[in-house]
Parts: sequence; structure tokens; C-alpha cells
Amino acid sequence: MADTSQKAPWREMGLKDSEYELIKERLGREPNYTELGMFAVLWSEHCAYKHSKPLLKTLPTEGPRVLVGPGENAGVVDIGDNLACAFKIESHNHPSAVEPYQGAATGIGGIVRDILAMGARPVILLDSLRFGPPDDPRTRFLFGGVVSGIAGYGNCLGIPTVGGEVFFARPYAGNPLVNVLCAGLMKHEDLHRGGAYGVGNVVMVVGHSTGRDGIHGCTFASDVLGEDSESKRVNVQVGDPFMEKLLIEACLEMMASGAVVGIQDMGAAGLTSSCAETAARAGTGLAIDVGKVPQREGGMNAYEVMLSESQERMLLIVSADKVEEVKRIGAKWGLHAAEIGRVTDSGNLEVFHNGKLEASIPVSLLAMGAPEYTPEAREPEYLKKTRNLRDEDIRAPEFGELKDILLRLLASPNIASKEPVYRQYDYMVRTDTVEGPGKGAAVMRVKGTKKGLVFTTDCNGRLVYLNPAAGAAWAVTEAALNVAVTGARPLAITNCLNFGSPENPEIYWQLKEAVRGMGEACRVLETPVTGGNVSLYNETDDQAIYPTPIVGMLGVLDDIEKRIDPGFKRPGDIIAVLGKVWGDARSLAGSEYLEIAHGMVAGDPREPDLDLARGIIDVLTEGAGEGVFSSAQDISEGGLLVALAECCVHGAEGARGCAVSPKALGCGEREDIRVDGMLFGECNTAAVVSFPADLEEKVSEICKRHNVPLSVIGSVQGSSLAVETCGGLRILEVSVEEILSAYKTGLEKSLKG
Amino acid sequence: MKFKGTVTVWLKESIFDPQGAAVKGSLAAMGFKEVENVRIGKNIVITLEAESPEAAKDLLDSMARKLLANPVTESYRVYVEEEKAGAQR
Amino acid sequence: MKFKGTVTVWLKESIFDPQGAAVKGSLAAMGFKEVENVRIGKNIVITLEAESPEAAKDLLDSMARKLLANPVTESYRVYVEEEKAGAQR
Amino acid sequence: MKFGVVVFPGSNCDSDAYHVLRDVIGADCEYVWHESRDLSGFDALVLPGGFSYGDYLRCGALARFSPVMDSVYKFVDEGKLVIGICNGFQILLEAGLLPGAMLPNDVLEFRCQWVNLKVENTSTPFTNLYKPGEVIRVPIAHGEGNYYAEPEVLDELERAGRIVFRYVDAYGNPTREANPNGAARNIAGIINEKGNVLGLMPHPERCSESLLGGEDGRRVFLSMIKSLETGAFLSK
Ligand SMILES: Nc1ncnc2c1ncn2[C@@H]1O[C@H](COP(=O)(O)OP(=O)(O)O)[C@@H](O)[C@H]1O
Ligand SMILES: [Mg+2]
Repeated sequence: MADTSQKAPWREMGLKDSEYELIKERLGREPNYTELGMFAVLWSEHCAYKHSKPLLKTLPTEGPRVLVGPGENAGVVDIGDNLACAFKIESHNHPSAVEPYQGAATGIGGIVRDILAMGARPVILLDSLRFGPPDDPRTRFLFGGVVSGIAGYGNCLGIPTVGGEVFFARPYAGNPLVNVLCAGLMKHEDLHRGGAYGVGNVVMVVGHSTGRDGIHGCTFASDVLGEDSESKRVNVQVGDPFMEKLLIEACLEMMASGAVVGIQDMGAAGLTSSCAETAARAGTGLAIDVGKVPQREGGMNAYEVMLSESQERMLLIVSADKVEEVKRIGAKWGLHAAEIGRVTDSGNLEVFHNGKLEASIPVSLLAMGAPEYTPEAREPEYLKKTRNLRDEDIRAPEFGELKDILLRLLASPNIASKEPVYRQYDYMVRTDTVEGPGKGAAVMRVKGTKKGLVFTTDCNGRLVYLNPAAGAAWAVTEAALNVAVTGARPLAITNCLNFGSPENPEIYWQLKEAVRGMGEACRVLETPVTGGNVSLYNETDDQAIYPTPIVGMLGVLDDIEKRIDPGFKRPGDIIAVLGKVWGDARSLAGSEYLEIAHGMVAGDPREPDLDLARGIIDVLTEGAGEGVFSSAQDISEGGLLVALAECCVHGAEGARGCAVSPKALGCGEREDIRVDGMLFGECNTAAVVSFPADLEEKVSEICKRHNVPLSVIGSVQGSSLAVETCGGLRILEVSVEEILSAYKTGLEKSLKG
Repeated sequence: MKFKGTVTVWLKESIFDPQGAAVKGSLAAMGFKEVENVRIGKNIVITLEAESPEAAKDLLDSMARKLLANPVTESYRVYVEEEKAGAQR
Repeated sequence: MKFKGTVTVWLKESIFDPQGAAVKGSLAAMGFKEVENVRIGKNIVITLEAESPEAAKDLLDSMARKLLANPVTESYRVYVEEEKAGAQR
Repeated sequence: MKFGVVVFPGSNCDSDAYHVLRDVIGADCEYVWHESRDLSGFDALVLPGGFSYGDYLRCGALARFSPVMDSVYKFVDEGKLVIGICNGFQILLEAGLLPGAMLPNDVLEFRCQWVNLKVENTSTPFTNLYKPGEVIRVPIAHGEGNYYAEPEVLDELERAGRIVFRYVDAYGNPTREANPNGAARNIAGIINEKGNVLGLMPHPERCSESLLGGEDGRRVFLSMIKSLETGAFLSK
């Protein structure tokens, strides 16, 4: 072992001097090199949440439906009928920036194993992606690689990728975001936990062999490993989806056999984190021998085996008398299932290499002893400028320009159809996809029940950038409305907090504010946070990304036959807005319109009216249950006009046009209203619905009951989208063909440049 | 002059090659017990115009670096030969 | 004796190779105007035990025929060299 | 009468086929592990979609050497019914039970979408419940469905009515635009000479319930049952 007192190897490993001192003090001695490596990975921001834990504690995590909250591998929610849904979102940003295909592919692999670790069968994937400007060649390379990586891995697993997001903006150019959500289904009694329970139980590694991949380069010290390890060092892992598919089937079979006491995926920090976390959860210790871990290449030392991030492996804690059964199932699926140690009562993680003790650390210190930081928070300078957007700063467009603006918005890669992405994903495998990607939230049936599960991911980073608390609340609200416009009730969320460096006070302020806004929205909408992931240090050359707290939401439809979708259904149906459309300059803050038509990212987004959002959700779910609505769509990117255009795009044959007048929304009554604000404003707590004329009274009665304003703005008719002002002047008419063409070809065109 | 360049692209040695492993397994199941290891790479054959073998090699090298191989996970090699009319591959 | 066998697998000449065409297109877009044709094949490297180079070649040929190449669309070639300990690829 | 759904390592539409056969249609159905060699209890087999052996090397190439395949040859010889869907079709090609081979989609991307298919031959055990020339809507999901065979083989398939499904537009024309992957002559599915082995890239099991957006695929399975019950279109 190298003498660690000579130099400061912990610094190369990413530990601060103060953290090293803390380790020494708590351990009562100097850690050896292997131990130091184990601390370095487990005390990294990624594993220890050093900068975010104090904030995360403020999020609401409880609710009558929450079976398992944050702390386990994934949250679990009761969906009735003795069924439960495990779901979680996770980032793979940095690996994807280096090698987009493998980075995205192994991102899928990782989140799928998290869901598997809860005892659930992984059945649904969503991908939430952020890239730089589409005309940048680097973006095209990253975009192409990420999408085919998700397709390559997810399709092979046979888990449908049923939804997601793609958003392009300059701040993501050097640092794309790749967040993936996985959900799984199980019966209540199948729930498993990641705990190393039962002294004497056997520790097993199942799945792939362990190689040198993923051991972070900077943690190597050449004097320890020798010259030739230099060439062997690879920081990108290559995914093997075939192996993962076998791993899923094998682990589900092992769990069903009753052999598995505890189970944990091996993700970041591989064996070190899975051993430390399982033992810490159970309050036990583990003694393992790395010589017994199946290895891909010979001659790996304890340090390498403990830190390897080889993919497609799970750690199992198995009843001593069931080891043979686990081995038999492993062999059936052609997988390693190796006994590597035992659960002990020592409270320590003891690592042997062919019998020789290489490391011994208290698991509580390793898994829970990392310091927590509450850095300085300072309101960012840029807000002074961006907040200061006045009415007169936005040139009001001529009526004659509106059509062109609408078509440009529809063709904007942030709004245009994402079909070029999702047609590469097998979104139908498993035969449960009732509403796949393309229209809004995904609607999945649950075989054997009448139920539907509804999933969406949402976050508009531009809004969060301009007002972190409001933007994060909007992410929750938009997700909830996306779910509700299918007729489903939002149940719970998972989130992935993508931010820059928390050591920058302005970024920490963004993080703090965003968490506050998210927590507040979740409390009012009664959608607790069941888990998630934090990804910090997303920046290149001091250019931080837009703060992007992505919300993944789960909703439930009691009767899937009663679902609704955004497409207009019948000519003659009444079109109305539920909620409030502000229509003023402020509602244009951070809008796609402001960026596309005026080249501005500015304004101070209002906070969503959460009580109103709650009311709208009640109206939508109740109305859908009673079958009153023909269609429903929330208002988000692109505002009211784009929402209407989307209702046309998804409309039934013969019901693709509409004529509306926003008069009923207060146009002409309020001084501050402007046409572009009315048509393109995004920060509105509102949804567009259509319903047969004879149901108006009923709809209005439901709205009254929930205190939700209902404004009739027009009807389904013709084959174009037509808008009139209060004066009756037709200010815009666009044929549905033009709408379709802009919307369908926008993404491909912008990527081709 | 016309050249036939071949760029062979491989996953770096330390990276596990799932394809190779699966093929090895099948070969073993088919009775080819003699097989110790299998790795699968790409072979990209490019016919091109260049002034000299060295120029051709430089061009191919640059194509490999920029497009044909991903330096993070792959390594490559470039071979050049003069293309004879009607030559057999 | 230990051998390193290489089986190269190609789409038959008569079959259009869309991948090769796409790579050619990308290369042209990147400014490599000198490129006339691109074809992409597989390179399968197999280390194996055999009594002699001929025996190794026969084994590899049989693997290629049965598994490594699809005779409907692909042709293959087999190369054998003795594996020297520590040899570089 | 009993269906078997073969499970290869990496199959992932096995449970979909099983679900349709057992829960939607109510047929007797069982999974068959790829190492099993006894197919004596079965009248019809489904080789399901997915990524058998990761589709490494070539789609279907490694699965073709699974132990169960020896018995599948015998099963076919006995005149029993085998349907290969997507990856199952690729396995049948690799196994030589159907002629030709698959190339990567000409768009060089995986494609998941609904397509229109024309049922070209309704005198088969798999299509006898369709109307001749009927256009149906069925999903595809594959990266390598670009069917290839030598021109003589294609001519022979045409002549013998062995092209069972073709990609067509809404009006039944086999246009270039209607062809999602570049398959020769818009071929989506073919049958063997004897008429008891069908391979097709589209997924009938994904459109056998109205909740999933269409039911056009169900009659493939119902046709098989009818044939088995009545002996119609079965060779001996
Ligand atoms: N990366 C992606 N993967 C799969 N589906 C996507 C992706 N991006 C967008 N979609 C789908 O395209 C549709 C429109 O996306 P978006 O405008 O973000 O929808 P929403 O209105 O639901 O917020 C949704 O159905 C969404 O699931
Ligand atoms: Mg949206």
C-alpha cells in the first residue's frame, strides 16, 4: 500500500482536506489506499448528496398512497387492486456528454436496475432530454447518439419508451441532459428492499463479470497500479442490454423463489456503494472477498473490484439455505451468481482479497457519514436584468404577422412533433400502451384491471432560470395538468434536479429556490415526492445549464375507457378554457414566443395559481369520469394558440378545425391585455377543453363546484384554425394542412439546418 | 492515383465486447471448444483518389479520427493499398 | 498451438450497402470529396487452439460457414496467423 | 389444441403472444424454454419478437442454434404450424425454414410505427379469416426488416403466392412511401412452400384488442385455430 501521508491522494480522488481529516478522526486512524478510494466514491456529491440533502429534507414525501418514500432505490406508490408502482428518474448527463450512445444506454440500464431492486418488473421508460442549439454540429452528434443509445438499450430490453421531452437551448450546448424515468409494477407482497438483513445470510453478485471499466481515471495513482494500467483505463462503460434482459428475468425469478432477503443494484461506485448501503439500511455489517467476484480480466486488486462500475450486476442478500436455488436460476439464464461473503453483526464493511483483509470501515461512516454542506446562497445578478421586462419592451406584432409567428412556433424544435425521436423507440412492446408518445402524457393499461397508469415528465428550464421557485412550481403544475387532461388523477412525483455547481452561490440559490417552489406545489397538489436524483456541476467553461428540475409524474385513471385526449372529436363541439389566461406582458416571461419572435429570454414568470390548478384537476378528472369532455389539452409551451393548434393536429377526421375568439377571456375588459400575451403567454394556469353543446350546463356546474372559471371561446368547425378579436375582426386563419406540415417537419428541418 | 483504404475499428481492449462474448458462447454450444476469445470489430473499405500512398493514409486517418471511430471507446488502424483495376477483394 | 484467426465478412457486391452509402455521404459533407466508394463489413477475431495453421483455418472456415456469415447476403474470408505471446493487434 | 410460445434468451414479445392467445382468444397456450427438445404436446408454435441473444452478430443468427430448433425442424416436417413474428421471422430465415435474409432498414434506424398491410394470400392456415386483398393496420418495431432474396427466389415467391403480406398505402398499393424499411417488393411476410411456416415482420399480437388501437391482427391467430380445428389449408 502506498503511504498516504506522503502526498494527498484524496485530493486527486475528489475529497477535500477537511473531509480527509474527518475520515481520519472518525476512523481513528489513517485509511489505506483502498479504503480511501471507497470513501472517495461514496462521499462524492453523486452518492452522498452533500450539497442537496438539507434541501431535499424540505420536500413533502408522505401521502396515503406512498408505500416507500425516498431512501430506497425507488419510491413505491399504491395504485389499488393490491398493485404497486415503483418509479424513479435519474440522470446520466456527464457520461452522455462524452459518449452519447453508451452514456444514454447505460443510463437506461441503471434506472431499470433501481426499479428491479424494489421487486417490481420494469415496464415503462420515459426520456427527458436537453441539448444545445439544433444547428450546432455537436448537438446533432449528441442528439443522434443519445436517441439511438436509448433506442438500442430500451428496445432490446423490451421495455417500451412511451414518452419524454426534448428541449434545445444554448446553455445545454456543452452539457446535455439525459434523464431517464423507469416505472415498474408489482403486487404489494412482492416489495423488496435493499437491506442486508439477517446475520449469516449470504452475499451474492449476480449478472455480469466485473472488469476495470468505470473506475474513474483520477482515482488511479500510477505508483500503485503501474504503467500499463494507464492504457487500460476507460471511463465510459459499454452497456450490454442482452445481459440486462437476462438479469431482469433471473432476479425476478430469484425473488419469486423466496430466496432473496435484500437486493440492490450496483450503479455508481459499484460494489462499494451497494455493500455499504445495504448494510447501513439493515444496521448490519458485511464481510466479502473480492477474490470471489467473477472477474472479466485477471489480476484485479481489491481497489479495482470495489470501485468498478461494470454494468448489469446486482447484489443479493440470500438466505443461507437458498443459495443453491439462486445459483440454479442464475445458471438457467446463463449468468454469474457468485457467493462473495456474509452478513455480519460487526457494523463494518470488511473487504478481503483471497483471505487477506484489505479494508474495514464502519458502514454507517461510509454510507451516512459524509458531511452536509449548506453553502452561501446569493440571488443571481442576471435576474436584475431579466426581471425588468416592461410592456413596451415587447413590440406588439401586427395582425398580419401572427400566422407566420404561429407557424414558426409550431416548427420550433421545442414544440414540433418529436416523432423523429420516438419512432426509434419500441413504445408498444408489452401490449399495454394505450396512448403512446406524441399526444401528451402516456396512458398505460394494467392488465387484469380497468385501470390506467399515466406518466409524464416536464420542466421548462427557461422559466426556472428566470424565476427558480416559480419555474419549479410550473414544472409540477404542468406535469399535473398533463396527467389530468387524460382524465387521470395525479398521485406522486419523482424528480431529477439538474443544476450547475452548488459551490457558486448564485447556483445554490437557484437550487434552493427551485426546491422550495417544487415542495410548495407538491404540497398543494398533494403529489408527494417519492424519490429522485440530483445532478450538480452541469456546466462547461463557466456556462451553467438552465437550472432544470425535471418532474416525472404518475397518475391513475380508475377506468381507462374514460380517458380523454387533446384531439377535437366532433364539429360543433364547444371549445372553452378552464382556469385563467392572463394575457398580459408578464405572462410572456420565458415564453417560446419571446425567444422565437423577439430573440429574448426575459421576464419574471408568475407563480402558478396552485389552488386554481387543483380545481382544474378536479374538474378534469370528475368531468372525464362523467364522460362530459370530448377533448382536453393543457396550455404550456407556445401558449393558448399552440394548444389549440395541437388539438387540431390530433383531431379526428373532419374535426380538425376551429374558430375561436378570446373575447370571453377578458379581452377588451382589462387594460393590460395584449393580443400576443393572450395567444402566446405560457404562464397560465389553464386548460382547453371541448364538449358537446348540450353539455355546457353540466360542465359549467362542475366548474362552479370547484371554483374554476369557465370561458367559452369558440367551437370545432371547418378545416382551419381561425381567431377573431373581440371586435369580430378575423386576425388569423391558418389551414390545418399548414399547421400539420410545420408541426411534423419542424424537428427534422431544424436538425438538418 | 486510386487507392483502396481499409480502416479497422475495434472496441478498446479493456472494454467488454458483448457481441464477441455472445458469439463465443454460441460457437462453444455448437461444439467449437477450441475457441478462447472472440472480438468483433468493423471493417470499413474506402476507395479514394489521392496523390500518394502517404496522402491517402493521411486522409483515411483523418476520416477515422473524425467520423469512423469514437476515440472514447474505440481504437482503429488504417491500411492502404493501390487499387488495381479489376482487382479482387 | 495458439492461433489468431480473422474472419472478415462482407455484404455481397451485388447488394446495396446503405450503411456504407450513409458513411460516404457524411464523409462528403465533411469535405472528403476524394471518396469514391465505402463499404462496411465485419471483422471477427478469434483466438483458438489448433494443431496446425491448416487445422486452424479449417475450423475457422467451418465457423464462418455455419455461423459467422449468412450465405444469402454475405461473403467471407479467413486469415490465420500464429499468436505470439504479447503480440500487438 | 395447444400453442407453444418459444422463449429464447432475449425474447421480449413472448408474454405478448401468450397474453393474446390465452387471455384474449382463450386458447390453450404454454411457454417453451429454448432448451426444451420435446414439442410433442403442441399443434402450433410461435417464435416471438424480441432480441434473441441480443441480436448480436446478426438478428436471429445465434438463436437458430438453440437446442429447441432441432425439434422445430421436425415439428415443421410433421406439418404443424409455426409462425415467426419479427425476431421470430429473422430466426426462421437464419434457420433456412424460409428463404432470404434480412438487411438493416434502409433508413438505418429502428422504426416503431403502424403500417398498412395487404393480405395477398388468404388460402393459408394463418390468413383464412381475411378477405382477399384486404388492407389491415398493424404495428412494426424493428431495426432490420429489409427483406432480401435473389430475384429468382422473389419471382418464385410471387408465382407460388407465398408473399402473404405486403406493405401498402391506404388504398392497397405497394408504393415506395408505404415501405418502411426498403424490403424487396414491399414484402412484409412470407410462407414456406408447404404452407405451414409463416414469417412476418409486423406484430399481429400488438393489434388484437381495440384498446390498443386496432384488432386487425387477431384473425391471424383465429385463422390458425380454425385451420387446426377443421384441417383446412393444412398439409399432411
Ligand atoms: N424524448 C422523447 N421520447 C419519447 N417521447 C417524447 C420525447 N419527447 C417528446 N415526446 C412525446 O411527444 C409529445 C409532446 O411532447 P411535449 O411537447 O413535451 O409534451 P407535453 O405537452 O406532454 O408536455 C409527448 O407525448 C411526449 O411524450
Ligand atoms: Mg408540454
